[in-house]
Amino acid sequence: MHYTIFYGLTIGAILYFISIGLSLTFGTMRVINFAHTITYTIGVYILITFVIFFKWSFPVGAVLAILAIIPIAYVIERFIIRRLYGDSLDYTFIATFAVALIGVDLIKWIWGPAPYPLSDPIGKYLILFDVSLPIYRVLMVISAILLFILLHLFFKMTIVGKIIIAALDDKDGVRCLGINVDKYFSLVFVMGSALAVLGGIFYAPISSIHPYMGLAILLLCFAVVIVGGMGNLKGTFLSAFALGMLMALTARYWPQGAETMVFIAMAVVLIFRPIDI
Amino acid sequence: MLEIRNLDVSYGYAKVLHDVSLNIKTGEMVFLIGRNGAGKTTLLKTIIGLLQPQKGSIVYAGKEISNLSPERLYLQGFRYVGQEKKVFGNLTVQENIEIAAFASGEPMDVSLKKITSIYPKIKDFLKTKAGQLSGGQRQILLVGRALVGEPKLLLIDEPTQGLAAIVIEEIIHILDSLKKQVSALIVEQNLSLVKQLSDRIFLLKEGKMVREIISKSEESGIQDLEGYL
Amino acid sequence: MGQDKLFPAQNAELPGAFENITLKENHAVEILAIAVFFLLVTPLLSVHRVTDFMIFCIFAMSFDMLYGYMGRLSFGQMLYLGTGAYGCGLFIKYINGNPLLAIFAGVAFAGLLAMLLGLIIVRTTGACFALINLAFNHIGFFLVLSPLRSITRGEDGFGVSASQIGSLNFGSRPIMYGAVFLSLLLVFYFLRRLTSAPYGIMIRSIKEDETRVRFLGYNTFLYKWLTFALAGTIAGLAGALTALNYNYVNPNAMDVHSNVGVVFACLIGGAGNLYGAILGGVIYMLISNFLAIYIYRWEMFLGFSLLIIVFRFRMGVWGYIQRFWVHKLIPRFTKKEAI
Amino acid sequence: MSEILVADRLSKHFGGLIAVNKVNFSIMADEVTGIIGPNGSGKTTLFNLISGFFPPTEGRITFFDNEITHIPPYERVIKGIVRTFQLVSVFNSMTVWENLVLSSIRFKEKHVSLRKFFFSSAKDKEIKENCLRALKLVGLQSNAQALTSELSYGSKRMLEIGIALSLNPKLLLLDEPLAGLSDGEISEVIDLLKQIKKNFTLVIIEHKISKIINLVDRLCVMNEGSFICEGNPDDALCNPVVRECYWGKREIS
Repeated sequence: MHYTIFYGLTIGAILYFISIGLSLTFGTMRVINFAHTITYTIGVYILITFVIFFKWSFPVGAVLAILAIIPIAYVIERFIIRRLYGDSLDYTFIATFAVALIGVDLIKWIWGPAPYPLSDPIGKYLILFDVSLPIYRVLMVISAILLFILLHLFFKMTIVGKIIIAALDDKDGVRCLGINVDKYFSLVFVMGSALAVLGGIFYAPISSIHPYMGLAILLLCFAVVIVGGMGNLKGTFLSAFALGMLMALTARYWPQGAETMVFIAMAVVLIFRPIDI
Repeated sequence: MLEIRNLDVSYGYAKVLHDVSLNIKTGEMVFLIGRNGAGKTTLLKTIIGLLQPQKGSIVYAGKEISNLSPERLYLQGFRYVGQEKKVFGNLTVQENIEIAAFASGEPMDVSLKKITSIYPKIKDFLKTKAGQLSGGQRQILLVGRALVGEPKLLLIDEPTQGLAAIVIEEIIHILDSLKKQVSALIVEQNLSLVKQLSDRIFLLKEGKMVREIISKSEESGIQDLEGYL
Repeated sequence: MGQDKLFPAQNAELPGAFENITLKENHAVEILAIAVFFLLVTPLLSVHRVTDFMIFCIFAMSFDMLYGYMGRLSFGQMLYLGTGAYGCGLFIKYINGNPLLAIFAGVAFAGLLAMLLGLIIVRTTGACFALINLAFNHIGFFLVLSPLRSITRGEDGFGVSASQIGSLNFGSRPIMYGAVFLSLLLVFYFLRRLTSAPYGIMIRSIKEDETRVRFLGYNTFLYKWLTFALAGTIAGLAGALTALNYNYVNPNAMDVHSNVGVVFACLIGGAGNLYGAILGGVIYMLISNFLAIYIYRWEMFLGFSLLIIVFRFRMGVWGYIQRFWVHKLIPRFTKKEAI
Repeated sequence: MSEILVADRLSKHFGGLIAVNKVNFSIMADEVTGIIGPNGSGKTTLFNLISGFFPPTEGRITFFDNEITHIPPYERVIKGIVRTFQLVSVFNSMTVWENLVLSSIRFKEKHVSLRKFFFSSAKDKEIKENCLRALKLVGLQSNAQALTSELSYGSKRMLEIGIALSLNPKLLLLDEPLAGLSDGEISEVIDLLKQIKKNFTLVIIEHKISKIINLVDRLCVMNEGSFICEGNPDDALCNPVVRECYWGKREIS
C-alpha cells in the first residue's frame, strides 16, 4: 500500500508538470494547445540524443533539451496560434493538431519509429517505511512540489506574474495600460512547453520513448485540467495528484484500467460541472 | 491637441459612426453625450485603438495615430477607462496600481502619492482584492490607475453609471480636481455632472455628430439636450 | 388561451414572395446524380476501391452532421466506426453468420454507445468537445487492444466470414459493391431529408447561437444529443460495412490517429454540406490510395495540408463551387424573372 | 385584469455587485408595462431572471400561479414567456424566412408532428406560409429570401420581434427594442408595438422615456437594482425621486 501511494505521487508529479502548460495556455489564450504533445515528445527525443548517442550526462542533456524546446515553442505560438487568435477555436485546434502530426513525422524521420529505452540515471534506492523507493522518483515528487511553490511565488511576487494574472481577467485592460500582452502570452506558452519537457524528462526513464508517446499523456493531462479547472493553478496541482493517486489505486486492483478510470473521473466531473469553450 | 476628422467605424456588419469629427484642446475637459447605442463607446474605443476606423483620421500632436495599438498610445499619454469597471479582480488594489506603474516606468511610491492626493481613503484598502471592491471604489481605482505615469488625455466611459449618489459626488470631486491638469474626453449621461464640469459638449446621435456646445453658460443649449436624451 | 392571437383570420391572402424563388428541391435528381457519379467512377478505378471510397463517404457524411452542420468538431468519430466494425464482426464470429443481421448489430452497438457517451460529451463545446471525443476513442482503442483481448484477439484482429443468404453472398465483390452503393444512397437521402427539414435548420441554428435557440423554446441538449447519436449510428454503419468489405476486423478500425482523415476530408470538401462531405471523401481516398505511394512522409503531408486549409482554404472545394454557382449562374437565371 | 407574472423578493448578486435587489414585481394581463432606469440599474438583469437566462440568488417567480423560478428557458418559452435581446440576435448565416422556421412550427400547437419536424422539407407549403404571415406582420415579406446578414439593423430588429411574435407569447419581454435604430426605424417599431399591444401582454425596457410614454399603461422606474416607483406613466415621471435619479439634482420647471 505504501508503494501504491508513492507510485500515485510519482504519476501525479508527471501529470502536474505537463498539464500546467495546458492549463496556463487555456487560461490566458483560451486555446487548447494540441501541439503540447509534440513539444513534449521532441524535448524527450533531444534528451535521448544527448544521453544515448553523445553519451553526455543526464542533467546536461536535460538542460539542453529544455533550452532547445524554447525556440520551437515560440515559433508554434508566434506563427500558428497567434495568427488564429480570435478565430473559431476549432481552427486553432485543427492547426495545432496539424503541427503535432508534422512533429510526429519529423521525429520518425530523424530518429526512426522504433522505441528507445532509457535507464534510471541515478539508480539508487531509498528505504522508507519498509519500501525501497528509487531516489530518482523521490526527486521527481519533490521537484513537482517545489515547482508548485515556485509558480505560486512567481504569480504572487513578480510583476510579470501579476501581469499574466491581470491578463487572465481583462486582456484589453492590460493592453490599455501600455503593456504588450502578446509578449507575455508567448512567455506563458514557452514556459508551459518547457515545463512539459521537464515532465517528459522525468517520465522518460520510466516509460518507453516512441513518436506517439505524447498523445496518451496529453489526454490524461486534459482530464487533469478539466477536473482541476481551466487556468486554475491550485486546482491543476490538486487534481494532478488526485488523479495520479486514482491511477495508482486502480492499477493495484485492475492494472489495465488505470487510464480508463481517469477518464471516468473526468466524465463524472463533466456531468456535474459542464464547461463552455 | 487631438483632432478627429471624418471618422467612419463599423462593428461587424453595422456601421456605427458616420463621418464624425471632433477636437480637443490642451487642458480641456470635453464631454460626449448621446443616447444608448449612439456610438459613444465605439468612438472612445476607436481613439484608444481597440477598434480600427474604416475611414478618416485621428491626429494627435500633429501625428496620425489611427493605426496605433493601445500599447503605443499609452506611451503617448492616452489613458482609457472602460464602461464595465473592469479591474483586475484577482489582484489587490496595490498590485493593480503596481502594474500600471510598471507599464509607465514610474516608481510605485510616486504613483501611490498621486492617487492618494485625489482620493486619500484608498490607503485603507490597498491590500484588498480588487474584485471585492464596490462599484464606486472600482471606478475610483480605475481613474486613479489612469493617472499613473504622465497622462495627457483621459478617455473615460460613463464614470458615474450605476453608482450611488454619494459616490457620484466623490467622482465629480475627483474629476474637478483633475481639470487643468490633463485633457479629458468623457462620455456621460448624467447631465447635471456634465453641466458642472464641461468646457465643451459634443452630442452624438445615431453615429453622427449633431452639435457642439461651446460653453456651459449656454443654458438653453443644455435645456435642449434633454430633449435629445 | 390556446387560440391564435396573432392571425385570427386564417384565410388571409399570402403575398407571392415565394412563388418564383426557390429552385425546388428534388431529392430524386440529387440521388441520381450521386449514383451516376459513383457508377461512372467505378470503371476508372476498381470495384473494390470504389466500395472503399463509398464507405468512407458514408463515414464523412456522419462526421459532417456533427462538425459541418452542428459546429461540433469531433476528433473521435473512429470510435463509432470501430464499434460498428467490431459489433458486426463479433456478431458473425460468435452469434450468427447472417450478414444483414450482423450489419444491424454493428449499427445498433455503435448507436447505443453514441447515445450513452453523448449524454456526457454533448455538454461540452469547441476544442473540449474534440478532445473528449479523442479521449473516449483512446479508451475504446485500448479496450479492444488489451482488456477485451480474449474476444477481440487484440492486435491481430480476426477474420469475418459472413454466411450466404440465398444467392446473396457478401463475400463477392459486386454484391458488396451493390450493398454499399445502396447504403450510401440511402444514407444520403436520409440525411438530405433531415437537413432540409426544420431539424436541419435547428442544428445549423445551434451552430450559430445555441443560447438563442434555447430562447426559442427548444431543449438544445436533446437535439445535440440526437445529432450525436445519429452521427455515431451512421459511422457504425460505415464500420460494419468496412468489416464485411475486408472480411477482417482489427484495432486499426478504431485507431485514434485515423480521425484526422475524416477531418481532412470534411474540410477539403467543404464543411456544412453533404455534397462537400462526399466530394471530400472521394478526394481524400484518391490521395491516400494513389498519391500516398509517392508521398513518402504521409503524416507530414496531412499536417501541412491541414495548415493550408485552415489558413487559406476554409470554404473547401464545394464552397468554391457553390460560390461560383451563386455569383455567376444564379443571377443569370433570376434576372429574367425578377422584373 | 389578473396578475400573470409575480416576482417575489427577487435578487441577483454578481460577486459583490448586487444587480437586482429584492424586487417585488407583478405584471397584469393585457397590459403594457414599461421599465425605465439609468444604465446599470438592473433592468436587463431582471429580464434575464424572468426569462431564465440565469437563476436568481434568492426570491421566486410565479407565472399563472406556477412557480417557474428554476425551470430552464426553453420551458418558459413553452409556457409563454418570450424575450428579445438588447443586441439583436438573429441567425445571420440563414435566410430571413429560415430564421422563422423554428419559432413558427410551434405556431398553433406545442409541437408539429415528429415526422414533419424531421422529414418534411422546411420549404413545405404550410411552414412557409406560417413564416410569411409573421414576416408580413413586420413588413419583411419582400426580403424573405434575402440572407439575414444583408438586412439593415432596423430590419433585423423587426425580424427579431417577428420571431418572438410567432412563438405566440403570453408575455413578451422586449429588451431595449429601440436601441441603435434611426428615427424612421423607431417609429416603425413603435407602430408595430402599438398594433400588437391589443393582443399581447408586453414588458418593454427602454432607456429613454419619451419614445414609449404613449405606448405604456404602467411605468416602473428602476435604480440601483430596485424599483423606486411604479404606476401611471405621468405620475411616475412627476415623482421627485424619479426626477432626481434621472435628471440629476437639477429641477426642471
